[in-house]
Amino acid sequence: MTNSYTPQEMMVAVASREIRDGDLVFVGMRLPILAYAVARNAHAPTARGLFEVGLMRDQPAASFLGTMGDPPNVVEALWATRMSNVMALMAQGRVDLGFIGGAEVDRFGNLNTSYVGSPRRPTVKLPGSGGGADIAILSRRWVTLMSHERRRLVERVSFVTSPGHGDGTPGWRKRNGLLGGGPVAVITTLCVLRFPEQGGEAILASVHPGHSVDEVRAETGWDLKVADDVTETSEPTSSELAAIRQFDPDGFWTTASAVTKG
Amino acid sequence: MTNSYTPQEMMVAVASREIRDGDLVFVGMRLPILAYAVARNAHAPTARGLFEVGLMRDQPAASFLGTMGDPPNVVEALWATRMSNVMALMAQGRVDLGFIGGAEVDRFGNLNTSYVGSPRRPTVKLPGSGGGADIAILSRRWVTLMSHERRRLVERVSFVTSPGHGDGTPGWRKRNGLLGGGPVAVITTLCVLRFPEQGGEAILASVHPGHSVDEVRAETGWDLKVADDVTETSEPTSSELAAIRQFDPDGFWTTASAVTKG
Amino acid sequence: MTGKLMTMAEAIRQFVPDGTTVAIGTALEPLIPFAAGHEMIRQRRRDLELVGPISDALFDQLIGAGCVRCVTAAWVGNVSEGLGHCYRRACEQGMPRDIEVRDHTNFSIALALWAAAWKVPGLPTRTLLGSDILTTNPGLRHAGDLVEVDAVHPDVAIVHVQRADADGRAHAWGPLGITEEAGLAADAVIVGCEELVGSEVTLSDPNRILFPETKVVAVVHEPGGAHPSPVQGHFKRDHSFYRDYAQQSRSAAGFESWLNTWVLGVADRATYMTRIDASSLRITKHRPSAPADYGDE
Amino acid sequence: MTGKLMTMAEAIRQFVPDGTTVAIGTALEPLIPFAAGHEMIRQRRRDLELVGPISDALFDQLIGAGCVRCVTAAWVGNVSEGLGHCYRRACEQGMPRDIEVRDHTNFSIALALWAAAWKVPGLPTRTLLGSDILTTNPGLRHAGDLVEVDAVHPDVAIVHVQRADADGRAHAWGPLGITEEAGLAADAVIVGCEELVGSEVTLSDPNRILFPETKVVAVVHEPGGAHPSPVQGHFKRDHSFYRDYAQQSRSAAGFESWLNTWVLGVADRATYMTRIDASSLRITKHRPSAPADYGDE
Repeated sequence: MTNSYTPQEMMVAVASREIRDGDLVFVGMRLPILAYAVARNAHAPTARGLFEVGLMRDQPAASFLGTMGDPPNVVEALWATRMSNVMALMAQGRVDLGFIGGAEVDRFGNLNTSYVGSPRRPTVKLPGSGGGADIAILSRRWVTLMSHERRRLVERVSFVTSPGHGDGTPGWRKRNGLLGGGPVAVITTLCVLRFPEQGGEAILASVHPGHSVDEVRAETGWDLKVADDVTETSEPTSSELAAIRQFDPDGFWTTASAVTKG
Repeated sequence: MTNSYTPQEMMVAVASREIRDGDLVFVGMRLPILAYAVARNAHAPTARGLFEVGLMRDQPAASFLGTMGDPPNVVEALWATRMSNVMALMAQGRVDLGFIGGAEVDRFGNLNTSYVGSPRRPTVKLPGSGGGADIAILSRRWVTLMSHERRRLVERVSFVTSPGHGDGTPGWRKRNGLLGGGPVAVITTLCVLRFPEQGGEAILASVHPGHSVDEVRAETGWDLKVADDVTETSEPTSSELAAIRQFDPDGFWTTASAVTKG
Repeated sequence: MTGKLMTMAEAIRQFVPDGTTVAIGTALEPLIPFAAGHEMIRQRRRDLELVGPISDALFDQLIGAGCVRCVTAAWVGNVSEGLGHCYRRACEQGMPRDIEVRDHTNFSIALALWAAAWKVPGLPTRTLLGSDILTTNPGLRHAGDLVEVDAVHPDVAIVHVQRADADGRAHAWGPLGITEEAGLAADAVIVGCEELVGSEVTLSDPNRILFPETKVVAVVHEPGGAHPSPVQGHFKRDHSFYRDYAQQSRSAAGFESWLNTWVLGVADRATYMTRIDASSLRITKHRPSAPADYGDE
Repeated sequence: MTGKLMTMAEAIRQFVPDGTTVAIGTALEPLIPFAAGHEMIRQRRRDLELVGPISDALFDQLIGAGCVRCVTAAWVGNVSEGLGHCYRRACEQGMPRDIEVRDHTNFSIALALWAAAWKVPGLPTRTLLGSDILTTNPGLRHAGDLVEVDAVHPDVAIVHVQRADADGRAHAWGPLGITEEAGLAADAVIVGCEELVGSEVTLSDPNRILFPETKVVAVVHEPGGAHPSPVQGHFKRDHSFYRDYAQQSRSAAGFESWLNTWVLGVADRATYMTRIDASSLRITKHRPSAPADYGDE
């Protein structure tokens, strides 16, 4: 067991554990591509990956992917098709788990990837939804990954690109007609937050080794609830790390320099 | 010039003349397949055929077709696709001419291919619309072909499967939101009926050689208007007949026995 | 995933119980899964709802055999011969039973399946305006200047394709009609194939795979399973078989006789194939497509 | 039909005037028609409305060059690097000009194009419920329990494909995103291709033809026209080119410099290709698809 790993490797390892064997996983851009690869080659050998570009796979690509549309992701694909067909499967409730990257997340798991500040003249124009809102609304459950910074974990996002548990009242999603179950976890560079099954607010479930509950609370923009049974997040195992490094041999996604992307 | 031809050969020849060079033709089942072949190899060399099964062609199939989905119709096709894509082109107004077979037609060009008698307990259950109603509503102009019998050419059809000019009042189609222009001609075993450009009722435009205006009127279920300049339909030319016989070498569609089909 | 490979009898037994809504014959004239239909008849399936665009004789046979409660389709007959005589007897005389008919157009049945695939109650269209079909099918309604087409959601879609692997990755070519939308709309797909191939064939061309394999519940290696309909690269259409069916099915007694000869008195499709002149229908001149290069490095 | 074959400069001049609504980059990360985009920049096209799903750097470049009035898309940035810096400057500072943003999701932009393809005002969906995107794009509206997505109708769709013939029959493979619906929804299609082939290649596989040739107005033989995006069977993605673009475009001055080097100071794509290390990106290991047999007799 190695003790040396990057925060991104930690996030990928934790994300991979969210994938259950047999899941159909809607794999988003960047780190989730690695998380699918790690899970598929470990505890979830029959998990399939669905990519909005228009692909389904039952195994990771053989070489490094900069994007889900890179040529290695097409080789041995089970289906190369239109994006709307992939979305159809998700609308039908056939996607067990989705991943969404977020720029800002709030207490109730809502994501903002559109506008910081006013949409008419934003302070920061973020890239937008992509398939994020589709995943947030239609997948059975989803997870978001982000860098843990106080400016990113906010009380309420000013713009809801991808709805989580809305205003946090129980049953908000069902009342508003959202088909999927919503976010189950936020995986950050410091910790894992989880949501109650019926929705509501994020609760600190585990803190990554080397970090503390106090540090996490200080870096969180609301008064973060802490689970009674809060634990330390399990470190990436050596086999998890080996898999991550196999699929990201140059640390494109999982080294310190990756943090500066965006 | 040969003087010997069947009523079906006459209909095909007349139908082929409705195809203009450059037209995108929505080719229906049976005789229209021959009409497209004849026109394409004569006066309409750049006419394209669109087939609801999901094909586009710029030349007739090299061998006999029992249906538009027969293998020879796929060889050298310009596009093999879904039916809904073919329908999309028609909805966009890109189909210049459609052909529809009819069991019953009325004074205003409405077709019934669904029910003779009550839909709940019909005297005759006909096969239904197929793509007929789609063509009738969405193609820019269309033509129907049928055997001229008093029971088939009726004052008003009891069931409008494929709308023509509706109740015959000017602008009926536009008022009811129908995108295409409607029927321009009914080609029968005895004659050609045409419709005024703005809709309305069928007018006898030409009578096939060997038949008379009186005979046509007697075989028509309403008081048929006759054009001032009613003429004799031009006989199939020898090259038209040669083309018909090339594509229907055994007279599957164009001999007397074909009349009994159905 | 394993265990999808089975006989047609097993597939129909497992996945097409009485009362199932079945999309079949979705490529219009080609690739009609007659072998699957005949197996439903042999297993005396009842109260099926059939979904399709035009049906070239297969729906007529299932109706005549008493398997059908409801038909949701644009056209039911015999494309090269005309009317469907069993369909007529059922609608006109309730023989062998009354059936419900939900008329569509070709376009509207495609949209009804896309609605189900995208999980919405219905889709709007500009076809059907001015047609009396709106008066007989409650699933089609005027809505302002448009028509609303209600979703049609098959329990199972049954397709016949040129080749598939044991995991259900199916390759079909030629015109596809409403095959793709039927597979996406259905809860489950049964694939019959001319050739059972290894995944090195199917995965060599993922763009030609019709459906996500996760929808496919059964793969049946059933050569000739579409006869008398054509299969590009394999079989020409057997026009005279359609003509003979049309002639014999004009009377109920004639249909019963036809059914005994070609369905009830036949154990399975392999036996059936020994009774037709397959060699005269078989396509022997090959026209291979130019390969697409899926190279990645 | 003849006369479709032309240079990219001619195609853009003829079919992409100022103010055109252009669907481009429809396959998401692969097959992005950068060569076409760069030609629009060289021709100083103005007031374009860009339509796409996610745009990997190309929209950012067109926006930075001042060609764009409106963006109708789900995501605009740099997939492997993050934010689009020109997009940010335009939205945050109106630099070089203000642009209108019509936010979509990937699913909703696909539906908006299907609506246009099927000539209906819009299509319903269950996505977008609960998203504030509904508050900023007037073309997306709550309608009961659903969201109504208004049709988006491009004047022209520009695609890059692996091969096409001179009449515009285009073969593409790999994931296709919203390419098919964009071509059907657009009034006209411009096809750039890696290989210009004879019709014996394209017509050998009509199922792989993307669009009806009647939509295609221009065919441009433009090898490498998608660089730095990947082209299955031809080119790997040039990740470092995207990284360099992200770094240089962080400042307006850096972007101007990048633009001069890679667009304005380059005559055409053939010249551009001499300035990149194409050989390190070229895919050399072939993976041909298994042929489909289109035999008919």
